[in-house]
Amino acid sequence: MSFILVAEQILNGLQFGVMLFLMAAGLTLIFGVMGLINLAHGSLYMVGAFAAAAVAGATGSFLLGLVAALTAAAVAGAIIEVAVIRRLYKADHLDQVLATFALILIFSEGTRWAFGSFPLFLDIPDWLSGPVSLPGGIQYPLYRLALIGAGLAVAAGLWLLIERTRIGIQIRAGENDREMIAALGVDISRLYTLVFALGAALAGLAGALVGAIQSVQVGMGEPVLILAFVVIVIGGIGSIKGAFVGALLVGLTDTLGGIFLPELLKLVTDPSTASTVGASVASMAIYILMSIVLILRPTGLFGSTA
Amino acid sequence: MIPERLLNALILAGLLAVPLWALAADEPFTITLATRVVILALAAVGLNIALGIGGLVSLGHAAFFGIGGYAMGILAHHAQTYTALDLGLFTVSGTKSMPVIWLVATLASMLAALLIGLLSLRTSGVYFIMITLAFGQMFYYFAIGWAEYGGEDGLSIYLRNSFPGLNTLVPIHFFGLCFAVLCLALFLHARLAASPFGLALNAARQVPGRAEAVGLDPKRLKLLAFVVSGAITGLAGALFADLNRFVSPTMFSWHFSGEIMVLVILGGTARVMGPVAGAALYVALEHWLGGLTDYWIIFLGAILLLIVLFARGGIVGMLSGRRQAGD
Amino acid sequence: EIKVGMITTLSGGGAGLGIDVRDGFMLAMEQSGRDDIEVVIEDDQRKPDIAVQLADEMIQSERVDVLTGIIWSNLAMAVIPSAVNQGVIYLSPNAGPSALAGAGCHENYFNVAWQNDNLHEAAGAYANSAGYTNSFVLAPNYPAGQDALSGYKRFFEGELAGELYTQLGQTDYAAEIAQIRASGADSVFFFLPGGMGISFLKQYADSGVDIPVIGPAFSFDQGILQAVGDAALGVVNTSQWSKDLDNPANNAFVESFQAEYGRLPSLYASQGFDTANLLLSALESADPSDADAFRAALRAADFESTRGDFEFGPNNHPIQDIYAREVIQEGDVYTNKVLEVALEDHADAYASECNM
Amino acid sequence: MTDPILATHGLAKSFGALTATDDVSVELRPGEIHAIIGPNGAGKSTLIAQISGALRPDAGRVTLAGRDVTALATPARARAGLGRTFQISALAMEDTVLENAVLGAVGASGRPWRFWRPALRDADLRARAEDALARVGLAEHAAARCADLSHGQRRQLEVAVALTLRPRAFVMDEPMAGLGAEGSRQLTAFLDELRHEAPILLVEHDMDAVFALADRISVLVYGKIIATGTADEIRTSREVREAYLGDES
Amino acid sequence: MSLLTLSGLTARYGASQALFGVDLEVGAGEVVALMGRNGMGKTTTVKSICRMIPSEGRLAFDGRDLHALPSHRAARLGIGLVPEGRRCFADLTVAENLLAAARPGAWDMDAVTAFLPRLGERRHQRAASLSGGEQQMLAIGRALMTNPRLLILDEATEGLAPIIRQEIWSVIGRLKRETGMAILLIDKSLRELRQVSDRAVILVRGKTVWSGAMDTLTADVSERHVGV
Ligand SMILES: Nc1ncnc2c1ncn2[C@@H]1O[C@H](COP(=O)(O)OP(=O)(O)OP(=O)(O)O)[C@@H](O)[C@H]1O
Ligand SMILES: Nc1ncnc2c1ncn2[C@@H]1O[C@H](COP(=O)(O)OP(=O)(O)OP(=O)(O)O)[C@@H](O)[C@H]1O
Ligand SMILES: [Mg+2]
Ligand SMILES: [Mg+2]
Repeated sequence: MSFILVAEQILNGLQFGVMLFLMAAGLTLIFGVMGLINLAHGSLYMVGAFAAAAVAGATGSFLLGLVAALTAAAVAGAIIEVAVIRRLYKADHLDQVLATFALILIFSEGTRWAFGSFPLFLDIPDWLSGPVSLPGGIQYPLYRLALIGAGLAVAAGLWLLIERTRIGIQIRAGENDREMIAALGVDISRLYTLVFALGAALAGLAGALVGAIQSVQVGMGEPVLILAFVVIVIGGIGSIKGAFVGALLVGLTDTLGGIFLPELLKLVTDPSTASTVGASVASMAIYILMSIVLILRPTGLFGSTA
Repeated sequence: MIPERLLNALILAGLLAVPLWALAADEPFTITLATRVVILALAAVGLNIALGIGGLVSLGHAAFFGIGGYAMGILAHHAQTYTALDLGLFTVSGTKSMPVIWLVATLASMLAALLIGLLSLRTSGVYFIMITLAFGQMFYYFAIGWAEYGGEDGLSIYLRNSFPGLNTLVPIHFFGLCFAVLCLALFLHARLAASPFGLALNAARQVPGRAEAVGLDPKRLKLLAFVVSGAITGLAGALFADLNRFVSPTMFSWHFSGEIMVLVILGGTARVMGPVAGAALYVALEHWLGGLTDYWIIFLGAILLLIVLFARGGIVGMLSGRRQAGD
Repeated sequence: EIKVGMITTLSGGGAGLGIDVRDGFMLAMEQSGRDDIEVVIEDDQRKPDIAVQLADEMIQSERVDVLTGIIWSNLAMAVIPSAVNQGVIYLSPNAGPSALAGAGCHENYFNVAWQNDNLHEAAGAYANSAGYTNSFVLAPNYPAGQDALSGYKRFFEGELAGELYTQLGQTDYAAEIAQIRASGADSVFFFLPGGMGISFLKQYADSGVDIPVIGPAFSFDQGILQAVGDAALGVVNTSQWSKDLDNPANNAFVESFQAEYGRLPSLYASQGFDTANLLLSALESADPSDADAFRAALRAADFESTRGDFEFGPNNHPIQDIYAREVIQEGDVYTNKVLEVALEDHADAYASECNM
Repeated sequence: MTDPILATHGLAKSFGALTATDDVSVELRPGEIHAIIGPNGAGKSTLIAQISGALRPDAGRVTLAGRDVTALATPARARAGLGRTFQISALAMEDTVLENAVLGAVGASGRPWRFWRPALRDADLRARAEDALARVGLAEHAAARCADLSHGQRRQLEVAVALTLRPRAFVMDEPMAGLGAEGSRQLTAFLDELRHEAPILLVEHDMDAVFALADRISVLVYGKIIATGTADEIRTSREVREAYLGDES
Repeated sequence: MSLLTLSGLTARYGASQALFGVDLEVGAGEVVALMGRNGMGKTTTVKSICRMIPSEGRLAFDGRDLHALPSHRAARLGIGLVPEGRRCFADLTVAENLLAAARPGAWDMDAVTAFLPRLGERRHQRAASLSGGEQQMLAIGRALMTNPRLLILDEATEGLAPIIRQEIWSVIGRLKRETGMAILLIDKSLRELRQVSDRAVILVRGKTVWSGAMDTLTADVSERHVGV
């Protein structure tokens, strides 16, 4: 196994991780701030991808598609928050689970009703397509490099927003005590709608960016949703930093596990068994990672112990 | 408002009356549907013990459901193909006898619940939800890759397993059997909830510190609840496999865990009859809405949403009006 | 009055296939002009337990004579064995798991599409004729995926540059593509149905790896080609049917389907259409109440198939030509063009294990 | 002098750089109320946590009736005879007053593994619980939901639950907190009685109560005991006035 | 004209009613003590004023009906709350706690840290790691940052060491003297209340039973209704 291949796989893992971070950041933000387990987060990812595909298809512009994805997901998020979630803040967590589960059903089938049952087309724009050569002779798709860049930029922006701005401080204060921050004159409902829309927009952005290299189809949000949950739990719920580290860990584990586990097994068994058994173990790898992390650190890597 | 006891009796009576009517009207499928309700309710009763009394929000109960299902599938498969089941140290032959299968399914899921519980109970809250989900997913992917027993295709058992004195192929017999098991489980739940153990578990959920201070060990209480819960859901899995005469990895999928949880919440968390009411409504909706339009799932979602928004405490809570703290 | 039960996937991510099968089937029903056939259609949500429940409903309540419609192998495995054992005729419009073609075959089970391995076998045969000697093969890690790779290897005579099983439902193939790039293969065979194939092809096209790709028709079908776009152009895929097959039945089918539904028919639509026509042809000469006669009439397969010649082998699975097609662009639309026959009068590998 | 029922020997606990308790040795003798006072953040609750088993000390030992319980976990210490109340009421809010008290009895019985007999129909458990409720004056509220109790009633229930354990020693963290003047007076009178049943280690900021009740007072400042003595000795200590009392009383 | 007016205010928690008719007025610049035994509805009254729970009856601030407003709008009219139990934002630093509440006005970061120097010294420390007394100061400083016209202090000295209690009382005294801010005070120490308050209102079972100037509150009345 050559150095180039290993380096390329690490890049792939990073890129996957950065994309997961976009999903996970919104989820962890919403959970941290509102204590809400939002199963419908994956639906917002799907909304973003469909909006991007529809608009890019109609206008031929990928950038307009991205804008559409952000807008559509943010608007959908705001609507969900105002129409449903807001009525459930005082309710049991479990009611929120049921409500957001119901939202998944509505969104998935609603999308299929609106866009039909076949996958949509969304492609990489010309100016970002094709491979580039990196130092060391690695051929790497430009678009994936752009994804890494976009993800890191969002991560930095989000960190600044949460840690350095007054809104961020108020959001974190709301995390600690929602009633109290309202009693101090902060419009917490608006702040929540904003946070929800922001989280949704991040999911929508991820959906659109990933949609260009994947299949834009109904149900595309669910596998990512599970992964995003794994990420925020590994990182520690509510922690943006945790989500970032968790996302990279999961991205790398998933990518490298699928490739290197079968190779490792080939050392001890015949190639065909190695590839099936290796693939089975690899599909469990992130769950194994997560249970190990939680068994050692029951509140994730950067979770508060409360 | 109907008193909860009366409501409970009505729900059970209804569940019994529908298949009896179907028998008279010669609608065997309605009996099958009722059996499905009973078995899903049984799985949810299992979860309700962990979730309702113990506050253990497990999103991995499909693991036990699947283990129960595969216990049935594997034993019956070996009996059907006249092959021996190699357990490493020794081999056993398969069986088509339900009591034996139930015993194995229950024991296997108890063992799994013990292990998963021991590891998972180090965490709490959302972390607990996710770690149980992780264990469920591990089983799921394991089953998909388990070529010996069909991998993702699963295993078909051509004939339903047997129970002494009954012809399980007759729908109403099998229904009666499942219904009896459900009644036992409901009775167990009711007794458990009122027992010293239930009281202690309930307190361990609400105020673990207090439980410790009076000499109780919350972790052990929760672990035991988790094991009992897993065992019941495992038994339901074995019955479900027998209902379908088929097992597959979907029994392990997180959708299933979610669905079991939805049944509990829909019916009313921690209420004895909640799972039954939830399962009955869910299966009925799934069945009747399906005929209306291709996009029926939108309506299913909308109805669930309306129930959460306007019926606090699930169906049983809404009808009985008895408030529970936290509703 | 004859009752047909159709259990197929009409909701969720896999609904496109079920809808096409249904639409193709119903088109043929309509064209037959028979009003004594009732078709009961139900959505299985792609869940095996729901499919089993629906089969019970169809058999116990609706008392159907014939069942059909299932798309996925795992659902087929859940439903078919018990249904055919209860005396119902099952006509498969899509899935053909090997277990039901070999030792598990049944006189009441007819496959009107293909045995699961068929298209992969044809891909192997095509790879030989195209002169490839070193293939990289990949498929998801589940029984149909394993069948696919063994099907390809059964006919491919060259070496394997690599063999990979991916995760079921995987969406990112960067890691696999990197392996392919490093493997030194001269061809790539992949079986990644549905969204997995779209993702793979888009990412492959963008990676700059230019090793030619071969796959079964599932990733190049009319329903999803538009979503793959340019990335699919020029890829050779294998199929028992193609829109441009020139025979009267097919020409009429393509035209009437487009007129009725406003879209081009897909592989699945053609299979649904053929299934219905097979059924109709059998009903012409026998009644389902006479099971032996009806089975004989089905086995005769006396209907005009959209794929030209069609007959059943001893295990009630098709013996048919399988073509190599190439993805082309016609105006705005991506579609396929037949290149050559990859395997002629091809029967499946399991027929000999079947003794009915 | 009689042997102490409860004693700590050189307990020490640090959180990172912060030493919360530093070589703390206190004794609780039969029949006495021993008050621990000290500024906020002095380490009083940390000390209680180490005695009750919620926190593991870095160094030092805890003995209960002469037995070393340092290695025991909280539930085992409770079973060994340590009854505690919490600074912030820790009660099962969804349950009734009686159920909360029965919970204590279940814990005390050491048999929470009975799943069959309803707890409220168990004569032993019930008698124990009702007795404790009667003693704190909550008998007529037995059927009330805990969530509907007033603050003061909750504090009484806290004590009742500890009573069901029939402990050998009580450890109470600010039982007067949030009680009004009248409530404090009532609780003071009650604790005065209770000391004859089992001695009480009392952490409290309410100086009226402390001076009225305590046989001995220890003053904890920055994790160290700086003084131990009778109420009068403490009241007049200059060191204590500077660190804690200020110019009050 | 009085700043805050409550009359016939009722409130309930779910099924159980907690307030049965509270009458209370606070004039500009006035310090009013709200007294009563445990569970009589003092905190509930405060929560109603701050719109944290629903209530009925007359509830007006500066002539505006508070019932029409959500919690944050009520606060913006100029009601600053130091809640029962402090409720500082535990994971935020002292400075962030203050900043989260800041509204334009004379009380800004500099003014508050000058008034409460301990907060300046602890500026970058997390609230969770403050001592109880410092947390109490922070809660007061945080309320000041909203530039209130009425400051409500609910049990601001509970659970504090006597020496720190004295410090808090002196801060309240300074606020009264130096700013002329209206203050609504709840505390169990009658002695200190008598020293700083102009008027007193006594609640029994959710109803106002007595109100008047502090110096007209006789030992007899307070013994009967408050227990001291
Ligand atoms: N888990 C912890 N991690 C870090 N520091 C802690 C922890 N628990 C307590 N401390 C610190 O230890 C010191 C002692 O705290 P403790 O709660 O024992 O004080 P206390 O004497 O009970 O105060 P009060 O009278 O205000 O209740 C404080 O400075 C506190 O911040
Ligand atoms: N969240 C709640 N749910 C139900 N009842 C409550 C709740 N909070 C308070 N109560 C009840 O409302 C009544 C008034 O309580 P409130 O807290 O206003 O009293 P208070 O005068 O502030 O007493 P304290 O001096 O103890 O703080 C009490 O009977 C109490 O039990
Ligand atoms: Mg303390
Ligand atoms: Mg109060």
